[in-house]
Amino acid sequence: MEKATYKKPKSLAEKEFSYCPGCHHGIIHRLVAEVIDELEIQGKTLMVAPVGCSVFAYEFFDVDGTVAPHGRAPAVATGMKRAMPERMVFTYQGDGDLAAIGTAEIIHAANRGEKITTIFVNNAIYGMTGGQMAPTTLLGMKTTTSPYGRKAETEGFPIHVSELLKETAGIVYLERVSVSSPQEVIKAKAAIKKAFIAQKKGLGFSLVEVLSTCPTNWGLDPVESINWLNENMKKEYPIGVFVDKVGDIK
Amino acid sequence: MEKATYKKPKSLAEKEFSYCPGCHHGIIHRLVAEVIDELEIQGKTLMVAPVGCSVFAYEFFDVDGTVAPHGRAPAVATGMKRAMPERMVFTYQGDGDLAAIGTAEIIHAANRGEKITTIFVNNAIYGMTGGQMAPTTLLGMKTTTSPYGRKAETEGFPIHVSELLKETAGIVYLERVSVSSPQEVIKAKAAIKKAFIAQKKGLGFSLVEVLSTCPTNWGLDPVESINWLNENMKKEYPIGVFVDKVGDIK
Amino acid sequence: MSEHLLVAAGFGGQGVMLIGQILATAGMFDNKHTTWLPSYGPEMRGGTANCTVVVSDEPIASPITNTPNELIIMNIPSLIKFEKEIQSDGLMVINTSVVDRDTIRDDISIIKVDANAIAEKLGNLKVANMVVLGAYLKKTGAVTLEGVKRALEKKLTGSKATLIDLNIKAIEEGMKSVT
Amino acid sequence: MSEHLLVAAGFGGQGVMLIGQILATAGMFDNKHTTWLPSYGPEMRGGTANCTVVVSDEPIASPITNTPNELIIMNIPSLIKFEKEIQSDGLMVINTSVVDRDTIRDDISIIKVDANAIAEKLGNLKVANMVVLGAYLKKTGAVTLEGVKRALEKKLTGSKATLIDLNIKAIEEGMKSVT
Amino acid sequence: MSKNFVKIDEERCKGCGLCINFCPKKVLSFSDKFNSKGYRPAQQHDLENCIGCGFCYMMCPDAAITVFKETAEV
Amino acid sequence: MSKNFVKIDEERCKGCGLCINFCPKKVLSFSDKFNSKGYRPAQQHDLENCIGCGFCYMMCPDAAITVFKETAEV
Amino acid sequence: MAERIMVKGNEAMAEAAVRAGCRLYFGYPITPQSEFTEYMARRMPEVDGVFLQSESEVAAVNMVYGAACTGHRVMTSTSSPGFSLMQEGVSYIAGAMLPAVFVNVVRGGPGLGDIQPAQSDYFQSTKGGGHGDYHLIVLAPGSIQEAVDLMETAFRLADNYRVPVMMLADGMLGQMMEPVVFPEYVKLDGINDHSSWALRGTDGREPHKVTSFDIDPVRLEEMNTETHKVYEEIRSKEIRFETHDLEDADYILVGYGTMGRILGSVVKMARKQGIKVGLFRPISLWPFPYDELKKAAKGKRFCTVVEMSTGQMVEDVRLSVEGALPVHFYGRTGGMVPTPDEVFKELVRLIG
Amino acid sequence: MAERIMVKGNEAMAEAAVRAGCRLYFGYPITPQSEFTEYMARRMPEVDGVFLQSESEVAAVNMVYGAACTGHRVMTSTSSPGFSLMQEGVSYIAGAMLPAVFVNVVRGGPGLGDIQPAQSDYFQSTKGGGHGDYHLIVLAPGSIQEAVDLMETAFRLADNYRVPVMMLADGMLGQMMEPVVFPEYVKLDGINDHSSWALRGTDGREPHKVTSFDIDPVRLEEMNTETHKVYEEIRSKEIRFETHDLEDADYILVGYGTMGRILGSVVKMARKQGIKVGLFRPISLWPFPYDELKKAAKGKRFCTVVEMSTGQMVEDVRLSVEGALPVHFYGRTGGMVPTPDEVFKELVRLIG
Ligand SMILES: Cc1ncc(C[n+]2csc(CCOP(=O)(O)OP(=O)(O)O)c2C)c(N)n1
Ligand SMILES: Cc1ncc(C[n+]2csc(CCOP(=O)(O)OP(=O)(O)O)c2C)c(N)n1
Ligand code: SF4
Ligand code: SF4
Ligand code: SF4
Ligand code: SF4
Ligand code: SF4
Ligand code: SF4
Ligand SMILES: [Mg+2]
Ligand SMILES: [Mg+2]
Repeated sequence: MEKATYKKPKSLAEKEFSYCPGCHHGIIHRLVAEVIDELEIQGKTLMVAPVGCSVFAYEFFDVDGTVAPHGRAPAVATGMKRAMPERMVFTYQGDGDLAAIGTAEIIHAANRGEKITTIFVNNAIYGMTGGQMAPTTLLGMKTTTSPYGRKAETEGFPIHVSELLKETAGIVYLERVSVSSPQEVIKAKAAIKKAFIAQKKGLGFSLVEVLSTCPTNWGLDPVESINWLNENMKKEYPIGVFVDKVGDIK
Repeated sequence: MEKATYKKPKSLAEKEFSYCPGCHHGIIHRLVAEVIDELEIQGKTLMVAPVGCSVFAYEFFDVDGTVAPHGRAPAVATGMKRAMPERMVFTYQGDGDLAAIGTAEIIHAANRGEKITTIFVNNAIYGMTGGQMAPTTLLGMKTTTSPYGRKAETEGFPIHVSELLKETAGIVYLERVSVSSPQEVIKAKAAIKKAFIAQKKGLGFSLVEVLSTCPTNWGLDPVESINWLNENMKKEYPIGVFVDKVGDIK
Repeated sequence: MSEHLLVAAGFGGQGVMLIGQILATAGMFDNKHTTWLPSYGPEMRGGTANCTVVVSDEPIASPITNTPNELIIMNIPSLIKFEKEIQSDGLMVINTSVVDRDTIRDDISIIKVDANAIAEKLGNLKVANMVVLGAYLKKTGAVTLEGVKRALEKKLTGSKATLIDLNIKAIEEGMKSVT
Repeated sequence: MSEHLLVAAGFGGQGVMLIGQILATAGMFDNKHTTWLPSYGPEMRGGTANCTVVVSDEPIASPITNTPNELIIMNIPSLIKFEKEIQSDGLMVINTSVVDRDTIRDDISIIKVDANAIAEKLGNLKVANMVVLGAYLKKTGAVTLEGVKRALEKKLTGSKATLIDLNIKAIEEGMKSVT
Repeated sequence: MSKNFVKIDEERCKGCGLCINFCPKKVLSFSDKFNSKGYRPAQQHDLENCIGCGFCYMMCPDAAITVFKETAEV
Repeated sequence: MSKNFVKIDEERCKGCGLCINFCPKKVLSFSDKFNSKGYRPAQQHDLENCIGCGFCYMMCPDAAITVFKETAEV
Repeated sequence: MAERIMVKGNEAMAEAAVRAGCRLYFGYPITPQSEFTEYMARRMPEVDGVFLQSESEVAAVNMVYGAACTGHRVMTSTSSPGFSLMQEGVSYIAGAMLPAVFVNVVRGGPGLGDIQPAQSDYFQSTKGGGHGDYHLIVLAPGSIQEAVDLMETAFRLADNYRVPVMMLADGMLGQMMEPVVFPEYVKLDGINDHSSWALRGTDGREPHKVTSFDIDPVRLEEMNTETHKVYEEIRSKEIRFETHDLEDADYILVGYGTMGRILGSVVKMARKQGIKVGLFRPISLWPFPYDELKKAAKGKRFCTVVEMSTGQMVEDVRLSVEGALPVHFYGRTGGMVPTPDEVFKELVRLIG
Repeated sequence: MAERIMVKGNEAMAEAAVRAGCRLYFGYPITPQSEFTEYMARRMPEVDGVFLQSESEVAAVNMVYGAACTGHRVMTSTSSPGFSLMQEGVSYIAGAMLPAVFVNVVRGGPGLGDIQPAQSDYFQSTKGGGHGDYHLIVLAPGSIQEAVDLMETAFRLADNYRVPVMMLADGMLGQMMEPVVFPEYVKLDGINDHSSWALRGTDGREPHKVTSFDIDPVRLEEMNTETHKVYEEIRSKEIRFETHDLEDADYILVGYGTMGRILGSVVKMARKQGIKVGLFRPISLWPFPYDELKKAAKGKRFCTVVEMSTGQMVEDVRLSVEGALPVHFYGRTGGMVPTPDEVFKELVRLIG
């Protein structure tokens, strides 16, 4: 007998995503929702959406949620978690949000070992506002605010969030993943799950960086975008586990 | 014939320091002034003082200077340097200023490889405001806002600025020093000199972290403070060169 | 009509913004008063998008309107959203290649263009927007073809200049399609 | 005087703030109206510091004054700063152990206490401030000694409670020093 | 129809083509029609060869796909 | 007085004692008097044994010390 | 119980907040309010509350936002530059209609200014230092005792209306000590039942969403309109002020906060000399007692507003009296506090 | 030269700034002003200027502070939430008396709000969103052409008075395109000679110090007083406004920015129907044309203020007319723009 083996997870709301065709935000949302379902924490979870394309994320998950001011999701989540220590709290943030304006908040949440989880979506660009340079934008990459290609001399270097965060003592799980193929999707989900488990165990701060596409602002179609990510982003931002103080699960 | 072999450097203003007796801020000021004298850049240098005990630093150096909002000296210095690229620009910042509220600004200035120099005075406490916990405060240390001793569980861990900054691609000179003995003072001066030379050569961002005392808020006399620094701070914050892209000088 | 209050609406990538800009710029060359104002939907770039163009003989008070008298409709959500707002006796130009349903309004003029098909015949699906613009111009005469040509020259510069002819061709085909 | 507008000034570590707090708290126990207001100099903690204490039979409008009628002076910069401000006929209490110069004012009463010497005799230099307070109280009777004792009990608690007696002794010695 | 097949929610689908690209059996393709947003949704044109691997589901950014797979009752 | 000696600016000095502590020759000590801020400044009590090493200068947080050292004219 | 305790304003306000049921404090040190933060650091662990020193005021206000989302009593305190940094967050909190309490212990400005008392943040507090149409309820205590008493009011108003409340103090109130009687501990049961909207985990119910955001202007306007209905209700119900010697007065002095207290002395001095002066002291600065002041001013010769600023509240006074009598202004800035004497002299000068 | 070009408001303002001699731009993207930042990214390298995208608006305003310390023409642009984040920096810039230009392309608020046009940052801009007594000169253009023309004025005022200047635009002005004629490039020689105070390296002269700080309240008050003398001078010299059809009018419409332009249409509609309405459009919002509006309002039946807010400038209008005639208010919020029709209807309703 056939059964729906793969289907939209429960924790995902009915509302259709507002993302552009082929944008990885949707894949990542689904993975988070699957993890919430599997850990059976839907009723206990609070989420903090950022400003960015995923500003509507608080409507896409069937959990209590809010939108933080740009970059401040880790502080908002800290306030929530301290008020409700027995709840699961996660933030979902883009690279402009987390690695530019929100630098101080993410570093200090990590350093405090705040018992929250952050899903960090790195697409090397400001998606929502129309394709401006992010701190993560690759050298040479043209964006609307680096129209001649990013130059280290004037615009600085791509910032490596996971490499920075691994230096904070409060982080207990930190991995960089991608969702560029079904195999990677499976790994990404495992990483997200481990990050949530770290929080559930009260170990400290956990973060999963997901390399992601922005077909619209990269000016590529969804499939080309994945190729570009594989060829360029993975070189600058190598996939891997940076911190794992969780150990084996199950 | 005897000659004044060691005397107050020219770039130091006549104005008496406002620091407490035995506070290392004064030693560090003098070293910076000596370096400015030796590099003959007094007339070409702009300085940015922070908010903190060294808020008056802009009056203590005989160079053009201003006070930045708390934590924002690297941004202010960036604005100055971009406007006057041929000038030397340095910031002088405490650990509350740089490692708490100013986290984003210092990381991004470093990552951009902004051609400025930062003197970072780490005394593990908020001096000016009366001894509150800084991000750099050691575990177990009692301050007015960690009255029961800093606990990692609630207040997080001491933050390691140099270890974080070494992960940014734009930094060309980064060293942690102390001024707890004449020998260390000599080393500290060499580090500061190299940091300024890095800027002079237009290589990128340079920073010297100086472990420093706060006798007043540590509740110790100046000599005890030095002992405490040697025994405790150096364990948490090991002295050393983190980044050196300047190479041999002279 | 002495004042054209046009909303051109579709989804991102269909070129509705360009329709508006060409029209407004042409208006300028025709020495009319003219404004263009974009509006993006919640779907950021991939979702719905529309712009309002005013072309008028008098100075324009507001570049925004809740009650356009002209519509260019490039997809179904736009149809649903804007058919409620158009003034009676207004004009609606529909790209039927994408919009395969009818409007509920019976008090307006309607022009249907199978713009994608026409554009495909021209060898470039991207100029479907110009086909629709052509149809609109034929019906309204809001601006002169001369103005439109100058606008295209302003807009398509550098390597894109080679596309000017194709765009004009598309506009002409659009005009022809209105009978 | 029915209203005491006192400024106690010195450098950090001399305990001028404590003088003020003990006085104000004693005033409270005496059922007077009373306020204490600190002020720190630019030298943060190590530099000058002073506080203003008002003890009054009436509700206090302002805890701040530019023209105190009483001064406790614990170092030279404070002398220079505040001697200009005191009302004529006011009272100045000077710790001569540190302040080895005279005031320019000749229209006020002056009490000199060699407080450090007296305190050292008591075996603890730190209570020089209480010696000065004693001298002040002897002259002004601003608050009762009973009130001061209760204030010390409030302030010195826990391990510091053992110091209460020493402080009272210092106050008494200070009182004696005024002839 | 094989015992394995997918259902694609045409209205959720944005026609990104990722499912089509990653389907190992190439049983998916774009529809000829537009959905109400104007996208050409994906469809399963080959009803025989789906293996129920779920790759399409995993890559779908719009949670538009449900995969039905023959399952041994356990 | 030896050819090496130090001058201490009494008004700048805050009596922190670091120079005294780090002087290898122990030629420095606190004065009996207070300066106008109320600090006891450091002084050179031993006028013979200063070696002009500059340690006191290096450790002085208030730039209060000038060190004079016999120098061979070159 | 009703014991009088000699206590610093900052610490008194903090203790009052604890007694008002606040168990969540997020803040960042800044003179002249640091004792507030420090007190909370000592006190919160004693009552199983949360104290967290944030990395900045920007983080602090956002932690407050997060905690307020859960509907628990939460607060922060700061001083002028710190409050400026909070403006984006304050606007979000107001926009999302979250209850929270802010304390601003105002110091001399602008910029770094100094650490002495000032009243130059009146506009920022009452008109909205952040972007968008919103209001804080602003309460200005005139003494430490009043600050203590108003603290529970502040939390209650925040809870009742889901509007952030600001206690506008100044460096004098924060730094001075005077005898104070503390109220009893408040029992919170039910007082702040925010279960209908707060984020606490769905546990089966429909998800709650807290936001100041709606991409659709039609719906955003509806949200704004809802909020403004609440503001109207507050305007009609929550006016607070105090008057002295007004009935037979020829002249009115108007001042808020500690200045109101100093003006009290001026009134006494003047009355002793036979000058008929009265005092009008607004306690709620938003909503401002426009009508009440207008009524009070009827038939008076003039009114003089005294502020530790170059003149901010004076605009609201002018809006109240609408030209019905002359409105004079006397101000000191930079941390200078007008003395009763100098204000009295100014009054005499104005009477001419 | 006098060619008319079809251009987006954001880009037109940016180009005007370049022509006004601005060669330093620091900013952070935010809708609906991002095209401003993007334009500068393309344009500054062409004129050997500096474009730098900062890590945040907090950093941007401080980069502006730093560059302004050197006395060169410098600017930033943002939209509402971004400007809230700049408040501390703005207060420092004002306190240190530095010349700089800000552009706020206002959107719906409070909080995240939306990205549609609004006017709800009036208070923040004109009364001081940051702490302390300070002012920005605030200019509100009604059309893209006016924005272009005012841009050089903005830089000139900033230079002349050493006061930061704000161009208060809105999402409509930023996003729309209309034909514009650009002015010539300004030659800066001497116009902004700030060598007497700017930080450029001593090169032998006495060091210059730029600060908003003085620990001594006496000196800080002196600084404040100096600044306020400058503000008085600006108040007396830099009032800007426009009127239409006022002489014989029975009623006055008051609105600023793009709303002023919409009211222009309402006046026409009304006049056609024989209703005598005139328009008063303040262009400088600070200094506000109090006296001029008071004079203009003399003898009129009423005045109606229209804003895309719940009513902010209306307070300044009330302060102008001081009860001499009724002041009505009509507002839309959340990004809704009142149409000429609806305002006209409201006018008719009020006439009764
Ligand atoms: C204070 C503030 N500044 C700027 C913005 C505008 N803004 C919204 S989202 C965004 C960047 C989004 O980029 P990212 O975080 O990378 O998310 P993405 O859209 O790429 O997923 C910016 C700058 C804002 N809303 N608030
Ligand atoms: C926005 C803002 N927040 C807080 C303060 C108060 N403040 C002044 S200095 C300081 C901390 C100083 O500590 P640190 O940087 O370590 O310097 P130190 O005094 O120890 O040398 C703080 C919190 C301020 N001036 N501005
Ligand atoms: S703009 Fe980019 S990141 Fe945003 S939804 Fe579209 S593709 Fe995704
Ligand atoms: S408080 Fe500490 S850091 Fe500040 S001057 Fe005194 S000793 Fe130095
Ligand atoms: S389940 Fe596998 S085989 Fe079947 S359609 Fe999806 S990707 Fe293709
Ligand atoms: S992956 Fe999903 S959205 Fe994309 S084409 Fe396939 S079904 Fe449609
Ligand atoms: S120079 Fe050397 S020996 Fe002489 S006083 Fe100084 S530390 Fe002592
Ligand atoms: S080190 Fe300097 S300040 Fe300290 S005691 Fe010696 S001379 Fe005085
Ligand atoms: Mg991004
Ligand atoms: Mg410090």
